[in-house]
Amino acid sequence: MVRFFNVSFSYPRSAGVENINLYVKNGEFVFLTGPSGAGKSTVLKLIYLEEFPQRGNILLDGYNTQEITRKDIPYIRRKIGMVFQDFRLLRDRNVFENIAFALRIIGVRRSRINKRVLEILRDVGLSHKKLKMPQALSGGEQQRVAIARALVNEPFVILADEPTGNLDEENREEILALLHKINERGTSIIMATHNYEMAKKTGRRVIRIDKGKIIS
Amino acid sequence: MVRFFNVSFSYPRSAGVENINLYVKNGEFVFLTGPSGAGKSTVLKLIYLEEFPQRGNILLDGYNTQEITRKDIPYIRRKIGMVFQDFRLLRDRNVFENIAFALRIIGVRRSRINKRVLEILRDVGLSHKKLKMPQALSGGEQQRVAIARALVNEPFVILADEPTGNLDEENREEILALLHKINERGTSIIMATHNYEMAKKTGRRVIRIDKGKIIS
Amino acid sequence: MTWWYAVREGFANLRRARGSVWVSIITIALSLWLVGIFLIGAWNGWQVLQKLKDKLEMEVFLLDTVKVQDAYHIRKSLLKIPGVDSVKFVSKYDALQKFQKEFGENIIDILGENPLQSSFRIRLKKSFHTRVRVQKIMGQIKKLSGVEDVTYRYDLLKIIEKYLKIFFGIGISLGAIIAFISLLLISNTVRMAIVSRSEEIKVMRLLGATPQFIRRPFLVQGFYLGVFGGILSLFLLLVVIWAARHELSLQILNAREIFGFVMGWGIILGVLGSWRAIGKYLKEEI
Amino acid sequence: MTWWYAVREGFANLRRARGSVWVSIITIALSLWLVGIFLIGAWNGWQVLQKLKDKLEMEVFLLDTVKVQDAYHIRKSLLKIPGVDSVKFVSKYDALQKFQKEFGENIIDILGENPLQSSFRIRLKKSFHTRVRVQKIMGQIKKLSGVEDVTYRYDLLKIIEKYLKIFFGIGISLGAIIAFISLLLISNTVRMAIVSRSEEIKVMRLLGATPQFIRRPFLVQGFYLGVFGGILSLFLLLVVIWAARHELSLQILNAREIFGFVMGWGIILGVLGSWRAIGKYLKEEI
Ligand SMILES: Nc1ncnc2c1ncn2[C@@H]1O[C@H](COP(=O)(O)OP(=O)(O)OP(=O)(O)O)[C@@H](O)[C@H]1O
Ligand SMILES: Nc1ncnc2c1ncn2[C@@H]1O[C@H](COP(=O)(O)OP(=O)(O)OP(=O)(O)O)[C@@H](O)[C@H]1O
Ligand SMILES: [Mg+2]
Ligand SMILES: [Mg+2]
Repeated sequence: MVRFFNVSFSYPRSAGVENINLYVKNGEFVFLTGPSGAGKSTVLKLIYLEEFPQRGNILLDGYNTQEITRKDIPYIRRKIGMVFQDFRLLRDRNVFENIAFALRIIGVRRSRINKRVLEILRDVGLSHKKLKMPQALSGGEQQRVAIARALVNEPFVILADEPTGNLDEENREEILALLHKINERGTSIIMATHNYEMAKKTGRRVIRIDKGKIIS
Repeated sequence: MVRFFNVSFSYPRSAGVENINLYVKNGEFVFLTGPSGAGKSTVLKLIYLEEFPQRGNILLDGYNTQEITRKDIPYIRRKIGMVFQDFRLLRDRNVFENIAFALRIIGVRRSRINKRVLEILRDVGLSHKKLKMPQALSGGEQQRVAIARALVNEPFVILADEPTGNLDEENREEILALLHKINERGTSIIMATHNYEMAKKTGRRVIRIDKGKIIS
Repeated sequence: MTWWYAVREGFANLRRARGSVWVSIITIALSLWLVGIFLIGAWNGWQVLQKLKDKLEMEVFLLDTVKVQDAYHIRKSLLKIPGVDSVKFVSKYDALQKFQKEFGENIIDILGENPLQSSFRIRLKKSFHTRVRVQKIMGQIKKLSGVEDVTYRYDLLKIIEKYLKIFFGIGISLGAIIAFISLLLISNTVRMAIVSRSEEIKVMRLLGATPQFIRRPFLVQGFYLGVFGGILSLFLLLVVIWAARHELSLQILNAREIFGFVMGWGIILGVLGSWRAIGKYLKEEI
Repeated sequence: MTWWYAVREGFANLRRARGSVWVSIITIALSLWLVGIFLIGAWNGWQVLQKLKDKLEMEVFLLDTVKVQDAYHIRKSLLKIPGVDSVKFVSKYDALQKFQKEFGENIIDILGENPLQSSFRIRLKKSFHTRVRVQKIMGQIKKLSGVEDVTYRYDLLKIIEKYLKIFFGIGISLGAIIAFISLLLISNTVRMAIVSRSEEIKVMRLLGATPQFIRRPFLVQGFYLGVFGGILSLFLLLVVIWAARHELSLQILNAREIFGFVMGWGIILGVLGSWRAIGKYLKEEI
């Protein structure tokens, strides 16, 4: 469960978001749409604790941003899967290791890591690229690695920031299908996209944001 | 004018492109479409001399890849405007400086640089962000900076790799309009995109590529 | 289990950085080399000065009336005095021989008799070469019957003590400077190795890695850098020692302890440097 | 025009790197400091040994038959010999006084007469303290009438020459080592400062910047690092010199030339280090 209460946040000398109220129930799939610079990524950053609300507070699966200490942050993040808009893959290890890394940090056993990573690589259609370095992948392939990394440790919510921006029709449908499948297993999904049409078509809840405010 | 003669190129232990024949006349606007990993970026890299053909050769506005020496490369690149799929902005200088940089390296006078950069920033709608660092921009804003940098020194051809992937409908239309405007002034444009529909709609020539081969 | 991960990962870090790892190891090795050269130099200088001190003898001149029998007793008494290490008898005749050899003149020809006295030459134990202790021993000796006079080359002791003081002063200052230089160089090197990975550290934190988890591989990496830098510096030190012995024909002594110390210093600085460097990134907001 | 751009850009690079610039400057300063300490130490040691040499005197003993008048002539002849710097007359009587002061015995009481001779003490010019030249001068002096004997403390000269040789050997080796260390440290530091910008260099090349254009700001940056590191090291050197004078009360001489050399070395290494480091990225494919 993710819940925003009157949350405001602004970057130093720059826009941000204002007075956001939002409630995403467990198991829900919502889209966050809006034009470039609207504040979609900022909302996701707030959930991901990359930034903290300057006013208001956020409830995250039992945690409240006003009570969270620095020590809690890693543990909360592990329960959230994030697909970054700029991917943020580690440039110095291959695709397999990039995905495995999300499991290593939470202390999963080696044999289990192997099995799980190969599984997820198959799901995003990149089994044949598992030993490549991220720089040796096309833009769309990198995006799929980023998605795989977010999915791999079965978080309670997945935040996806423009996860299909670099993907062709076919791949986009596949990724969306994968997200739907994961959602059906009970994981909430919050997906930021500038593509209102696509979001609308799925029939899920669509939250529209513009200039840092929720408009519908 | 950009012309490919039976060009083949493959990455070490990885796909690439095979037997590409392509002719983009001066002043033409063509789309390069195809699924993720098809080889769109690779074709652009070959034009941009980031990679060299292993077989065949490429003609670039009078230069032939078989005769180009290391020394020529910078001068050829200056005549080509490239919008990279991953933007490649310099993280340690602000938006204005990032764009101005493309002019500084070719020795444009300071007063002229100022005027030109402000002009182009207005064109892409980022005048108010000129003093921000790239990291402080939203994904779509970064993309527009990358486009501005490619346009700023009026190249004879612009290569745009997925330049609207992170942009909302409205911004996308604006950028496309800008590219059309530039094209009308005589600059060729080669734009890689996974969005076949969008390309088709414009009525321009669309080249489809899949698994490293041109299929139509 | 998690430490095992850190050990593998620390090593992988080295492989990933490649070129710059060599730069780091060489920098560390050179810093440690400097420390080592200093230590060996200081230690050898110290030994030389100590040896000079040991050579200072106390001379006990006997009355002409003392018989060989008495001399034997005096010798026994001398050996009982605390601080006396060895006692050597030099007879009137020995003294004359020595004099003639040194000055080339026959005093008996001039004076008609041997004006020199029999004496004991006393070597003191190492720690007794200080003015106070020497004074005390001389007092005790003077009280013995049959002893006419006791001499000790105070002037030389003073000179040696002065040099020891200067040596100590220079040694400690230079040592502090070199330790400081090596400290800064090594921790800076490790820091630079980490600066280039700040992007990665940020990603790790975003993925929910705990600070300890992020830190550990870097500590291990610092440890490796210290070890490899240390080993390389030992090599370089051996080369220097060899050259000093063969090219300058100096009698250089090398001590295992110095080697151990150099290695230890490298490892400590490598690990602490990593700790300090990584701390900066872990404290940042996010 | 384009150089002006490089100068501004080189400075901007420093501002952009912030933290790591301090690390670089400090590393460079410490390396140069080491070079400076060595040079000052070596120079002072050299001076001390030279001064010792200058103090070695040649003694010319005169026959008892020589009158004051003749001594005056001998003095004049001595001064004409090449290599002789100054000549001082020590009469029979002076010599006796000195002897008594030194040995505390009155020889006249013993011998009934003054057995000592009048002499000249000769100081040689700096460059004449070598065995061959001393020998030659002695030969010339011996030929003068009225001269009974000429002595010179060969043994001391030998010792000093031995020490000079050792000093030279150690000095040159240590100097080479330190120069080498500073070379590696400084060029490594500059290299690390550039490694962290490899991404940026790649982007510049992709935008069509020529190698020279990319290189220049880095050369300027290396120059700045050398200058700032050099200035800081001069400060540190002044501190060391001050401390040596006041704390150890050593008579340390400092030479402007050494300061100039240290600065120059820093700047050269900074610029060359940049050149070398940047070259690697410019040669890469793309
Ligand atoms: N780190 C930052 N520092 C300062 N300003 C920032 C920072 N990140 C974003 N901004 C600004 O905040 C506003 C909202 O940014 P955000 O990234 O949330 O937009 P977005 O909706 O994700 O847009 P896009 O679709 O282009 O990614 C933008 O105007 C942006 O310039
Ligand atoms: N530097 C590289 N080294 C090795 N393989 C590479 C490299 N760059 C791309 N590839 C591989 O070459 C193929 C074509 O890549 P390319 O980037 O041209 O695809 P693309 O059509 O641009 O795809 P996308 O729409 O996802 O960006 C892909 O399979 C990719 O993994
Ligand atoms: Mg965004
Ligand atoms: Mg691509």
